[in-house]
Amino acid sequence: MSTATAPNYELLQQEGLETSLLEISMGPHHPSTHGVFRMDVKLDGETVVELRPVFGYLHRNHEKLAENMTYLSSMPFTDRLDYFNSMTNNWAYALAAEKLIEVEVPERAEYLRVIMAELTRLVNHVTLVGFFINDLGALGTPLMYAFREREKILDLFEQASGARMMCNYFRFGGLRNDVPEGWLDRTRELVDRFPAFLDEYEQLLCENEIILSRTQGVGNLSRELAINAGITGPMLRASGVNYDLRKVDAYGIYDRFKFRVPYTDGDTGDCYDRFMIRMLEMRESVAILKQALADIPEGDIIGKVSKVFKPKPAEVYGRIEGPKGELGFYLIADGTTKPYRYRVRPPSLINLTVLRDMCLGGKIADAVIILGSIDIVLGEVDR
Amino acid sequence: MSFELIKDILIATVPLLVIFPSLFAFTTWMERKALARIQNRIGPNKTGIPCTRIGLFGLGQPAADGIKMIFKEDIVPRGADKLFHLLAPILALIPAMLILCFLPLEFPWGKFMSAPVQAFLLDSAVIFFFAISGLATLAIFMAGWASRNKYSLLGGMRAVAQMVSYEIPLVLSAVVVVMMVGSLNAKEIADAQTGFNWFVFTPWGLAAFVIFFIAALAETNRSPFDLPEAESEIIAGYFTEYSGFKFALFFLGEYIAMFAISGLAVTLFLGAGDGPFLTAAPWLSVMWFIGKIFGLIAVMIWLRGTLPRLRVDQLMAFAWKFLLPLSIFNILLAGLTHFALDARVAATSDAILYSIHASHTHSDAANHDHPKPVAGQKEAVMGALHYTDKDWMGAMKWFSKAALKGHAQSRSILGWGFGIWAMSLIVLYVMAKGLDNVSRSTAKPREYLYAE
Amino acid sequence: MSILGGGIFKGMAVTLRNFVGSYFYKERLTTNDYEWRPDGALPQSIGDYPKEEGEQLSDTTTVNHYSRNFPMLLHDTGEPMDTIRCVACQICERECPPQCIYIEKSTEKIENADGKPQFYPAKFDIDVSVCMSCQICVEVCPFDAIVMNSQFELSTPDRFGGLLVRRDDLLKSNDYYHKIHPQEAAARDQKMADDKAAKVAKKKAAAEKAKAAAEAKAASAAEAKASEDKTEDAE
Amino acid sequence: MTQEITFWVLAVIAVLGALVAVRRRNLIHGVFALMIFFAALSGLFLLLLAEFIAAVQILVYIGAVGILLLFAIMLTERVTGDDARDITSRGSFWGWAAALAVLVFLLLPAIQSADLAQTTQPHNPSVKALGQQMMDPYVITLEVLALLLTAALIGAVAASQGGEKTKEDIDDA
Repeated sequence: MSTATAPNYELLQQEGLETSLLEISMGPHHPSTHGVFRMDVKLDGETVVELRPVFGYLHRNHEKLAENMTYLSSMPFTDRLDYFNSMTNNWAYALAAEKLIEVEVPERAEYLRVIMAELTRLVNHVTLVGFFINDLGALGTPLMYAFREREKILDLFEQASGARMMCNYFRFGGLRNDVPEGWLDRTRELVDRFPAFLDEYEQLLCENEIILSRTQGVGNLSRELAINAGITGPMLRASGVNYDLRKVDAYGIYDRFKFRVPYTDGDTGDCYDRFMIRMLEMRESVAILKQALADIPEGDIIGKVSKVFKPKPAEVYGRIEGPKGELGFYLIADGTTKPYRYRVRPPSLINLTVLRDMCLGGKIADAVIILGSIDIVLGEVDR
Repeated sequence: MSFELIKDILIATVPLLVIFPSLFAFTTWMERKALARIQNRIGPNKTGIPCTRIGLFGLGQPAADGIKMIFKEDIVPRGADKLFHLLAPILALIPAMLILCFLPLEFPWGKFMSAPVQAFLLDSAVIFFFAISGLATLAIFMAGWASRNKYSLLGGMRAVAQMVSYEIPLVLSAVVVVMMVGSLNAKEIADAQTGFNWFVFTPWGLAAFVIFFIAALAETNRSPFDLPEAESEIIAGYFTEYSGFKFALFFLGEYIAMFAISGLAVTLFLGAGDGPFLTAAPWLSVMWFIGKIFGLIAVMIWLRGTLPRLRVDQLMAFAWKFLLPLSIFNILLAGLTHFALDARVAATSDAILYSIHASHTHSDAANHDHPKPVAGQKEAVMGALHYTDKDWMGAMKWFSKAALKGHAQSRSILGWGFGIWAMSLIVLYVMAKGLDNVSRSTAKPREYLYAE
Repeated sequence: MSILGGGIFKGMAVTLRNFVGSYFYKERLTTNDYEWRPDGALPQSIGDYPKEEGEQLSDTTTVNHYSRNFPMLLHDTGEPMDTIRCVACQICERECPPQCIYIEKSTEKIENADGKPQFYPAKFDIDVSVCMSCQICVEVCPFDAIVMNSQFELSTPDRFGGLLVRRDDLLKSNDYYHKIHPQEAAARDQKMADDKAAKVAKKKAAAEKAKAAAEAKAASAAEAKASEDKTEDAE
Repeated sequence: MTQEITFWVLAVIAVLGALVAVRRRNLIHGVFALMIFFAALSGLFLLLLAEFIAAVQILVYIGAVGILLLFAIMLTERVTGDDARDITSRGSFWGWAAALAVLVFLLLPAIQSADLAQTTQPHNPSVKALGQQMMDPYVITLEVLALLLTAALIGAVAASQGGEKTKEDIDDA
């Protein structure tokens, strides 16, 4: 499937002039492969003729580990999947397990979950844009601005959960603890300030001629290929499919909020679209956050559920719209305290599958930014 | 005689070898500090005087960096060409240092020299400058090839292609100034711009300056043209296998080349050592010169903090499809404006001079009928005199004084001057815009759909 | 029709604004300019900067009640081993995701703070080089015996033994816990008191019920009590 | 005195560079040795106060020809030449003889006719004068040369792209 839609690139071979390809192995310790990822690239001059992604360097046996420990014990390990977005990872796993044990999540916990998830989305998108521009060759200026904003949100996470990145905050039936006093006010302040930062960010990046000409028309992903390859998240919406699990599933209490889903008309689906969709999604996240912070009630934080439980034999799939795409957890319970099967549907890995199709025929610099625009975290790709 | 010569050469060169490397150290600090502030960081602020807690805003950082570089292990990859691996950084530094000699810097210690050193007053200094600065390409190629590393080789190839391409617009934009001054001698070019007659104030000079600056960025591998060392694509390009002192030498060479090419830009377009208060303190000239160099370097740092990098095909397209036609067109425009100005303004100013001459002879011959002097005649004559001296900044000053007093010919001159000036700028802008549209695929911000 | 290079100039305006702004607005900065220690000493060693155990280095913006580093064992006021809360039930050992806890149950019972005989951990080791500070052990502990410490200066030249914390080093008093996590400790004490009261009430009720039942059927009452004990042990 | 020392130093460098360029197996080393030769030659021109020629020597021979050679060599395999066979050894004697004969033939008339007294007079043709000469009496020659070079350039572009076109034509037909 994937090779059929790849651009039909033929090496320019003129008569009497034999050229040989340059094979380079980009990674696993290359500055722009976002972790320990490797691309075996064959170059004709600077043009990518062949590209083979190699991964698995960060494989930690996540799924098999989880099958050998209780349901709760897997929760901290989900933080380590996509270590930028531990809150949403927690939520996806909690959502799956809650289907097994059928527990009511208190109202306040639902609101806090939405707040945490949208803050996570802000963290992810803002740093992704920073890294993406870094891949384009800027000296990290947007990345530094992004890190400053990320730092503020991580401070909030730390105050709420005790850890900045490995939050481990969600529990089956609610959250581990309530947020401390004054936390909501601090969050409101941050959310109120965030649009001003986004304005500045957009002014810095969105009209820059170099960024426009570097990203437009690069790494085109057609709507058909995107759907066939199972692409999800902002990448799918950039290819012109209006599909957002927050609208489709309306999991949690997302049906209570008014927000819009940005998507393209599907003509291009290039790196610029993927970049812009993320910029626009941040505005929507801010809108959701404002509503959630205005409406959040007082009350319990976790439903009645025992720490160690034996669910009835069942088969469940819990999925959420993670910042990178559809993050799903598939669990089979066999009546013991441990899951019989534990499977993660990682958006990073599945979005990465179209890398070769998008890179062939482009320049090596394009391959780097295409990889950047896919938004992968190797912790999730390799698990 | 030969002793004198050697003394002169030493007086002339040793300060250059001392001043510019120390300025390099300062520039690395400045760059780190400025980039840090652009990125809302603080930058080096603790490294000051050793063994104390006096931070001096981190001014000790370059020294600390240098010490670190010297004591680092020098790694030569197995399979590398050891000789060339060693020679490349040295070869990168030599041309950069050499071209500093062609800058018309007037150091106060010049008066200790028995005769001006020949090399500084070369008739073809500008050609020499380009010829020798081109040698840096070889060093980079050497480094890329000798490292026996594919990333180094890619970086080296990129560097060669880029520097060869950008040398053309660089030279062509300098040609305009050479054409107008009628000399390749750096000193004469500098002298032609005294009294704020900087070429950057002319429309063709402005365009040439912008082209020159952009091409200079590419020549010195600065952002957004830092493809040869693009860390997100090819690790560090030709630097990849360099460490320790060899790396420091490359670094030094790169910065000295930056100084040199900024110095040439200052010489050609920004009036060299020209500036205010020079009559009171002639030694300020060298300060102005170095200050202007630092101004240009500040802009380079600013650009580096803002812009991402171009892709290799866009880089080539930009050089060949945008800068090259624009600089050729600029040469044409410079010639045309020169003729147009000569045709009108020079003729009018000649007429002013002639009329005053005629009135004088007339009043001398027949002593009865004093013609009433036209208002502003005196100022107009001053303007015309300045104009014939090619001091058009002064001429404009006097002509506008005359025009304020209602002098018709001065008004016509001013009108023509500013008209041509503005017209040329508009033509250049339209040309550049058109070339941009032709050379670049239409990339513009897009509209997005929203689903409720 | 946009201006030639307009986007670049816009971007440059932003960076210029940030350049200037970073000198005037502290909230713009990504990093903080830390001061030298007030006593004027350069940090000589790692142990130098937190002067006391539990000293908070973070500033007011990160008031952190939930900070967690590595677990510690709690004992009530008195000699550590006399008042240890842990009964070596080994739930935390089973639940620990990275399996960094190693417990050996004692063979004989000792009296706890309330004077009730209980088992105690003969060995309780935590390998902090493996521990990932997830706090699951704290959550699953039915006796509130294990909580999170906030001490983070654990660097040691010994890679293996130095990072294996033994029972006696893990034992900290409840007062210390109150010092590092005042709110959490107060809440936990409250909960324990409530639990105890509830237990007492329950026991009382059970005893009364048993008494009533014993009058009717002595044999079945004894059986009921035995089963209750069994469930308690299992917990 | 200084001039003589400089001359001899430059001359030795030039000859050594030329020898290395010819004898070296490693092609890249050879090219760089050739460039050293060019640079020394440029120094010799400067010593003769022919600064324009010196600049052009660097600009054209090192900057352009050298880079061109490097690019050409990059396209070949076995750059280091370790396994290249020595194919010139058989005719070595005749080669030397022929080279010597050419040298004598070229140098003798020049040495015989040279008036050494005259050449010691420093004569500094200024670049300005050179430019005026080029733009006034020799302007037509210059323009014709420029036209020729442009034609050659266009021809080169056409030649490099022509093959492709004919191939397409063949494909069409």
